Amino acid sequence: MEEFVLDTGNTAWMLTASSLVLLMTPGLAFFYGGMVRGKSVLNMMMMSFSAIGVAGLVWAVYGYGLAFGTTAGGFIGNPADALLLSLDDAEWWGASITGVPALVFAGFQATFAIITVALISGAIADRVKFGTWIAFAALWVTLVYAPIAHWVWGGGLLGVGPIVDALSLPIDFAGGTVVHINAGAAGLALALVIGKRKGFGTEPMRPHNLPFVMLGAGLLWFGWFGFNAGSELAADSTAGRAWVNTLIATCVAMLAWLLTEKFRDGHATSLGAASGVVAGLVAITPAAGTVQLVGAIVIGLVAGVLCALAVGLKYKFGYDDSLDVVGVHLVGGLVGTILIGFFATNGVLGSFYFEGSLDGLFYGGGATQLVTQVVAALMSVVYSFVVTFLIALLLKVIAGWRVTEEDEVGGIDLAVHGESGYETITEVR
Amino acid sequence: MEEFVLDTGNTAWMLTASSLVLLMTPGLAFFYGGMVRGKSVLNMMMMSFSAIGVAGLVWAVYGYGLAFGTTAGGFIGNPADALLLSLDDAEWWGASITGVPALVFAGFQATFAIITVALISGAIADRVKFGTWIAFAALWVTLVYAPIAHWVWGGGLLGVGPIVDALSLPIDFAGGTVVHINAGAAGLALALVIGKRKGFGTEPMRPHNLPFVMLGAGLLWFGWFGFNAGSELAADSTAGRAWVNTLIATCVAMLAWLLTEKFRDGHATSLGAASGVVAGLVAITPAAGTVQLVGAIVIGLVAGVLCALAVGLKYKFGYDDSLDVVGVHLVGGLVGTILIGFFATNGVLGSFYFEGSLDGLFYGGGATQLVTQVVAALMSVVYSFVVTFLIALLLKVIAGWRVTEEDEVGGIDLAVHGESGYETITEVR
Amino acid sequence: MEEFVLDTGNTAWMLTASSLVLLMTPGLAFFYGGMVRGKSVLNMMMMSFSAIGVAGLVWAVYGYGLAFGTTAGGFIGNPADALLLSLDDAEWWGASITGVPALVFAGFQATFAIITVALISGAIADRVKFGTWIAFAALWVTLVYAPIAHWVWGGGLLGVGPIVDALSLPIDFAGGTVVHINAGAAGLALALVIGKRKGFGTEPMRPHNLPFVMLGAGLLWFGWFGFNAGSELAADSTAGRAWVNTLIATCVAMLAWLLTEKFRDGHATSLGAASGVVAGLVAITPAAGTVQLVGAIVIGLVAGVLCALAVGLKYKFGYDDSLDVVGVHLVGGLVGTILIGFFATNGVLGSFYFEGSLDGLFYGGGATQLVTQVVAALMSVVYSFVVTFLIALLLKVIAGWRVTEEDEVGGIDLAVHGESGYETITEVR
Amino acid sequence: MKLVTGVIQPHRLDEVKSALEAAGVRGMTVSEASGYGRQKGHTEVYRGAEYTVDLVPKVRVEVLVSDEDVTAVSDAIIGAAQTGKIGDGKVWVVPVEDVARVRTGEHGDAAL
Amino acid sequence: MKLVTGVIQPHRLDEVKSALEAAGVRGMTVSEASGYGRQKGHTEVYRGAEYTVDLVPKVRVEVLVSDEDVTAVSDAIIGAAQTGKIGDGKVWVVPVEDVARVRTGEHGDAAL
Amino acid sequence: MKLVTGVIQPHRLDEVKSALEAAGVRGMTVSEASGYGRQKGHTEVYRGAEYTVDLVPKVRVEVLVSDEDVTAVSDAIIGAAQTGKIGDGKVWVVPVEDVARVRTGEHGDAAL
Ligand SMILES: Nc1ncnc2c1ncn2[C@@H]1O[C@H](COP(=O)(O)OP(=O)(O)O)[C@@H](O)[C@H]1O
Ligand SMILES: Nc1ncnc2c1ncn2[C@@H]1O[C@H](COP(=O)(O)OP(=O)(O)O)[C@@H](O)[C@H]1O
Ligand SMILES: Nc1ncnc2c1ncn2[C@@H]1O[C@H](COP(=O)(O)OP(=O)(O)O)[C@@H](O)[C@H]1O
Repeated sequence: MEEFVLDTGNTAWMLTASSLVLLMTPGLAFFYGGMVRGKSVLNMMMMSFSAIGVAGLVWAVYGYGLAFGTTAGGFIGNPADALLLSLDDAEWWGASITGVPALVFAGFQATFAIITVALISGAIADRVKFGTWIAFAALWVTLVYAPIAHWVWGGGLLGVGPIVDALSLPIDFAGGTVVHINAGAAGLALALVIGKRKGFGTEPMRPHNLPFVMLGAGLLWFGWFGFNAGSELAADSTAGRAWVNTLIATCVAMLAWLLTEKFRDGHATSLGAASGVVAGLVAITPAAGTVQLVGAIVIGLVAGVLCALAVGLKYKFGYDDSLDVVGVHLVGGLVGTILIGFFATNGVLGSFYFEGSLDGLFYGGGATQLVTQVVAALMSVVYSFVVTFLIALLLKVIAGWRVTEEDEVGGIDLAVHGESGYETITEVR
Repeated sequence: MEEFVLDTGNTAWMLTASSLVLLMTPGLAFFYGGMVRGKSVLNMMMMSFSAIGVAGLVWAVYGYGLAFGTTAGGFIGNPADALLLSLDDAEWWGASITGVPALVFAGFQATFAIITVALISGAIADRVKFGTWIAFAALWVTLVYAPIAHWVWGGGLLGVGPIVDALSLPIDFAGGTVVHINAGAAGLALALVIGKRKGFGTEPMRPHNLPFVMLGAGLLWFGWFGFNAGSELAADSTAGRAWVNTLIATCVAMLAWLLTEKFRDGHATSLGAASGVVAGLVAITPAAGTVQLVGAIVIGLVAGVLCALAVGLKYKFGYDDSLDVVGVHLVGGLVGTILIGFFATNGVLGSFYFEGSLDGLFYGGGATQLVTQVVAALMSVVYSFVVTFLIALLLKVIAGWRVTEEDEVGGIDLAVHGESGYETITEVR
Repeated sequence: MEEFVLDTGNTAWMLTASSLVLLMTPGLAFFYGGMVRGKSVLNMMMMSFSAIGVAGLVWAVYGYGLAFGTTAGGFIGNPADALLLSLDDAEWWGASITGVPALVFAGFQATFAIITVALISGAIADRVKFGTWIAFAALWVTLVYAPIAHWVWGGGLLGVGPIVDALSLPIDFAGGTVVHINAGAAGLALALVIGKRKGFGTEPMRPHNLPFVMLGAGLLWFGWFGFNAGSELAADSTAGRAWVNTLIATCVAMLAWLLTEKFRDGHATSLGAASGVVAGLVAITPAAGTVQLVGAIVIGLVAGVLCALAVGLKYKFGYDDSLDVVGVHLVGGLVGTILIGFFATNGVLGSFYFEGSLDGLFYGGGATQLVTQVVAALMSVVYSFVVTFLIALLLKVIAGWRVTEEDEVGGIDLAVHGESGYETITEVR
Repeated sequence: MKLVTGVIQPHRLDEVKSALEAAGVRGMTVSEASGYGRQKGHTEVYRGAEYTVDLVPKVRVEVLVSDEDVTAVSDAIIGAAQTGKIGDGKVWVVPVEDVARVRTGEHGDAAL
Repeated sequence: MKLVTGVIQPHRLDEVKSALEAAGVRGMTVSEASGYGRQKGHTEVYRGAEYTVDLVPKVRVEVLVSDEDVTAVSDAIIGAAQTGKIGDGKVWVVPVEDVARVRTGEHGDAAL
Repeated sequence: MKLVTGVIQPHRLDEVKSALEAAGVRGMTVSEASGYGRQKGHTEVYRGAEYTVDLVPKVRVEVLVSDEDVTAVSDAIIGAAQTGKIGDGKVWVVPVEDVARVRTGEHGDAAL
């Protein structure tokens, strides 16, 4: 263990980045909240806000240890070992490299756990009991998020050991496998267990407030600079690369989604622009610091088109992933994670992050990194889907997931929260 | 006076933190604006925006000097001495410690004066003349905010001298006494002088736009990281501690408010979540850099429960503190300020801030710090309440506070600002 | 070329500042979107969001080179020379001075190109084909923005060469000529070519959602700290000065606009406050790091009053600059750019920026800097107006600008985007 | 049967509801409206441009009553809605040929 | 001619529209309303203060019909809107002396 | 007395108001409505899913008139609202048995 030497610049950036990522969850509350019907806007937002409360508390008490504590066979960290309550700057691995205090790193990571939980809520809009959601959030951070974060970022089995030795070090710069593929697979599992909204596929369920969706997209984009460029844990050239890639891939994905819509439906919509933004952000996340600009452009393009097409799948297959967590986060996360196998240029770029990973297929590194990426993605998909499915079943039996059909039709805001989002005639006197 | 050596990292963080705190006031405009009826949303927002204009200008011209200039007997600073217009980096006390330019510190402090004024407006929603409010804002920053800021942070009587010698150095890391207790006591005084809204207690006055309240809460939380972690004036471990405490105490307070509501009213509401967020942020403010995580959790818990109960007091006692400045800021500020007496752990933490203050009761420091905290809190309550009351009476005589009852019922937006917040049928053609 | 030595503090600030400036464009979407009628809110927002997409992509592929590449006779940079795709930290001029990686600078500059395009859209609200707008955005960044940015900031003819030798170095700290005068002149040209909205001057066209306008103003102000204080490219005293000036000039401009309104119309409006904020921000932009606080106060005062008066001109002259791009950005930009000639105090302040420029008339520098400022402003006005006019005419011939009158009356959101902003009775069942 | 319709000031709705309850009315239908009449609207100013809004907010109350209750019900509305200021509104009565309760399909006075 | 007005539960609107189409109705006018009656409203709680909202959302459907279609049309509305729960609403019929189609100026049954 | 109701295109409201003023009408009540008829609605697309909105926005104008003014008033509305395009709306007349001015309690034609 080396002595801790503070780098105020890196610390300034990480304090900022952490704040930016925390803002993403209220941003998501608007992105999601604007997309549902007016009678359930509050419930949608409450799922995000409560995710902050629950995941934040879990993280503080034992979640950080599970993810970043001493590993138990590569699978999970020791919840007591690295208890957030007694973090010592000199004790965590990144301190000597980045000069950032341990608590700042722990806080930054907390915001990731928070938003990942909140992302899932889009799959089950308008219909679930608030108490069950709270319980789910606590269980899911513990049993799904923390392990996968440990595997990938916490010195677990996707960071060192046989898989890495046999293949290569999987690259997940800012959370393609840990956050987006994970949330997408979990969303699918939940949507399957919980079932469709009454009227899904037959009644119109259009966004009640598209400006809110745009607001959410804007805040998400803003916060995502902290998410991606912050994941370098330093204010350096790689952070700059991640920043620029986060801008440009997202520009391209937005335009790509709009073009796809224009061809298919005849209109380039604002919901499409907002969705394209998020799709691009999702896809560039794992790759942000590891690809050159051309890679970012291709990733944005592929994500914009594929996600725009993927959001229709739920009607085909008949699952009600209400706000397209699968179509955007699972698909976008896969796009980014896998395209890294083609576009990674770590050799050139150089960052302590990439020691052990290889260049991509298009940069002379052969197919090994591509295979590694696919393996990491699959592990995340399978683990997340299976464990989430089991948690969801358990909660279904114990507590039940659905509000009554009457409450769903009358509006979950009134039924569950005893409130309605907006003043109406009945209040205006 | 030592030579000024710039620390770009600390300066980067303080530029960011200042921007974050400035954003809090527009955030507050939404937190408050969403809570009033639709016919007065603009007036509510204008009270916040005009607070930026007035308090900012006052601060620039002489307010900074009053608070941070050479002290006159510990009570007030010299307005001319440290005039913002001629600030020299080497001249302010913090420069040699933090390497942050004087102007950056002055700007950071300006944002504190601004939001404190804006906070008060919640107590007097929907009913006051705009011109009187503007005059009040200027007088109040001068006569109430600047002195208390001087006492606590500007080298005044709560920073050095007999009180500190007899007891200990009061701890107010980011503004429990200066900002929240102060604003809460002032809000109470104003509400008493100005009187109730027509229909208070008999007519429903429900929030017209709860998503706006959530937006406000989200922006406030985001900005509050600058408020609390910025108050360290450096990007270091203590800032990191303040950041994490600001996250976790707030998570806990949100959950605590929701639980309190659920037990009492049967519903966990979104207004409750947003209010719990603010209560937690208020309470952790004075303690952010001075308590360990367990202290933050307890502070959040106590603040969440007590504030949720305290917001009902106004109906009991019959004063119309319309948006609960007392229930949230006075009560929350007291919770944080007093619990420091139990949970302060300065000995361990170490920051130039805490030289002269003691550990709390639970950390072996005895009761002295607790007594000191109570004394500081009381001084803030009494001074703020009394002087605000006098200013309010003066303005009542000179200018009058209330718009006509007809304008209040018809909507203050139309009457005072000649506008209405939203397009309605009469405009849609 | 010197070796690149990273300054993490400056880099942290520039990463933050870039994120802040990017947020301004979604902020603008709300500032503008709230001001139009409810039936065209989405189109208004889409003009801003698409500007991010198009200008961002153009910037990445060749725009940065046009603006900052090796100069061709002072007029334009080499698009291939400094291709963003292969930026080398040691290669750009600022690296050795600031220690900020080249990509971070390139990203920061991208956000300026983006918002400048978006600003223009306010002049042509509610009536233009989306495809034509997209084409315009791409052409305009290439043919108007990039050249002017090159002249002023990219080593072009307003940075070195005969004009500078004959007069002095024009001062444009953060974009008075490059961004605001430029956007204002372009907006005027577009409004003239495209013509008025049906009903302009006869039918009421009031803002459909003033809280959104306030939200936009708040986000713009917040982001503008990155815009202005970030333009120092470092976290130092000059950045601090720019930050404080950005706060105080804006406070004064807001109050000045409100007073002007109160005298003229009898009401101080929230739209006036929001507009005053933007007018102040615009005017202080070129001067932020180069004037003392008293200069900032005067600039804010003049901008607040003049812009409040200027927004009425369109009714006099009969052009439909729908959201007052001319009245706010052209007029405000001119105010700031020209008042620098009186208030510049570079001698005292010292920043690598100002080598070659003189103090203003009031600070003993004579009239030379004033003349220089006027010349730079005029060059920007004339070039921008003429070239934009030609681009607009070209697009009129090739693609057409206007949607059908029926679509305009029925609402451009439905016609062009196939969406409506808010849930209405027809959807609530 | 008759339909009594009142167009009233929005802030009198609570009083009207109470008065109708007191008069034995067990149901009514309420909706938003805007009125145009002697009561002046107002002027709004946006960036110096004036907009005259000559429609003022009103609330419409509709009550189906049996023939014998018409006077009592209209008087209840008039009494409760009256402030004596211009803009208090109108009450009018229209003949109704049939009323049915959707839930049961009952017709006539039984459906009220 | 008659005007058939139905005040119904909002979520039955689609069914009512279909039933009216099936009954040969080619036009109708729909608007928002709030009902007060046997159906209870609800209570909202904001920071511990309770607000009783006793008006419940309804939709008003108005159909102009020729005299011979009155029963068919009211029955169609009643049939489609009926859920059997309290609050299903009312349907009533008012005599109409004249109807005109604005577009053509036609009067009477031809204007329907 | 009669109640003349017009359901018209929203963008014709100003013209209708002027025409009614010209016809000597001193008061009216306006409200929002949605129409269903020959005029087609529109289709919206959200993430590829199509929503058909078959209700189109309308404005309802109601004018209480004395018996002798009925034709003048309906003609004024029809004339001012007419654009000749499908969807221009309807105007109908219903008999009114009594009108009262709330402010004064006056009844009959004096209340108009
Ligand atoms: N002829 C009319 N037809 C329908 N509604 C009317 C008529 N005259 C007035 N009203 C309604 O009554 C309201 C009050 O009328 P107004 O002339 O302002 O005051 P008052 O009835 O007290 O003289 C108007 O806002 C309008 O809604
Ligand atoms: N006397 C009435 N006049 C006008 N509308 C009525 C009347 N009674 C009921 N309504 C309308 O019918 C709706 C349903 O009435 P309610 O008494 O709740 O149930 P139900 O008709 O099933 O017994 C009410 O919400 C209201 O809109
Ligand atoms: N039978 C009807 N009863 C009530 N309102 C009707 C009826 N038919 C049409 N309307 C109203 O008139 C409007 C215009 O009717 P529509 O059939 O679209 O065009 P037009 O009257 O020009 O032929 C409709 O939107 C609806 O509001």
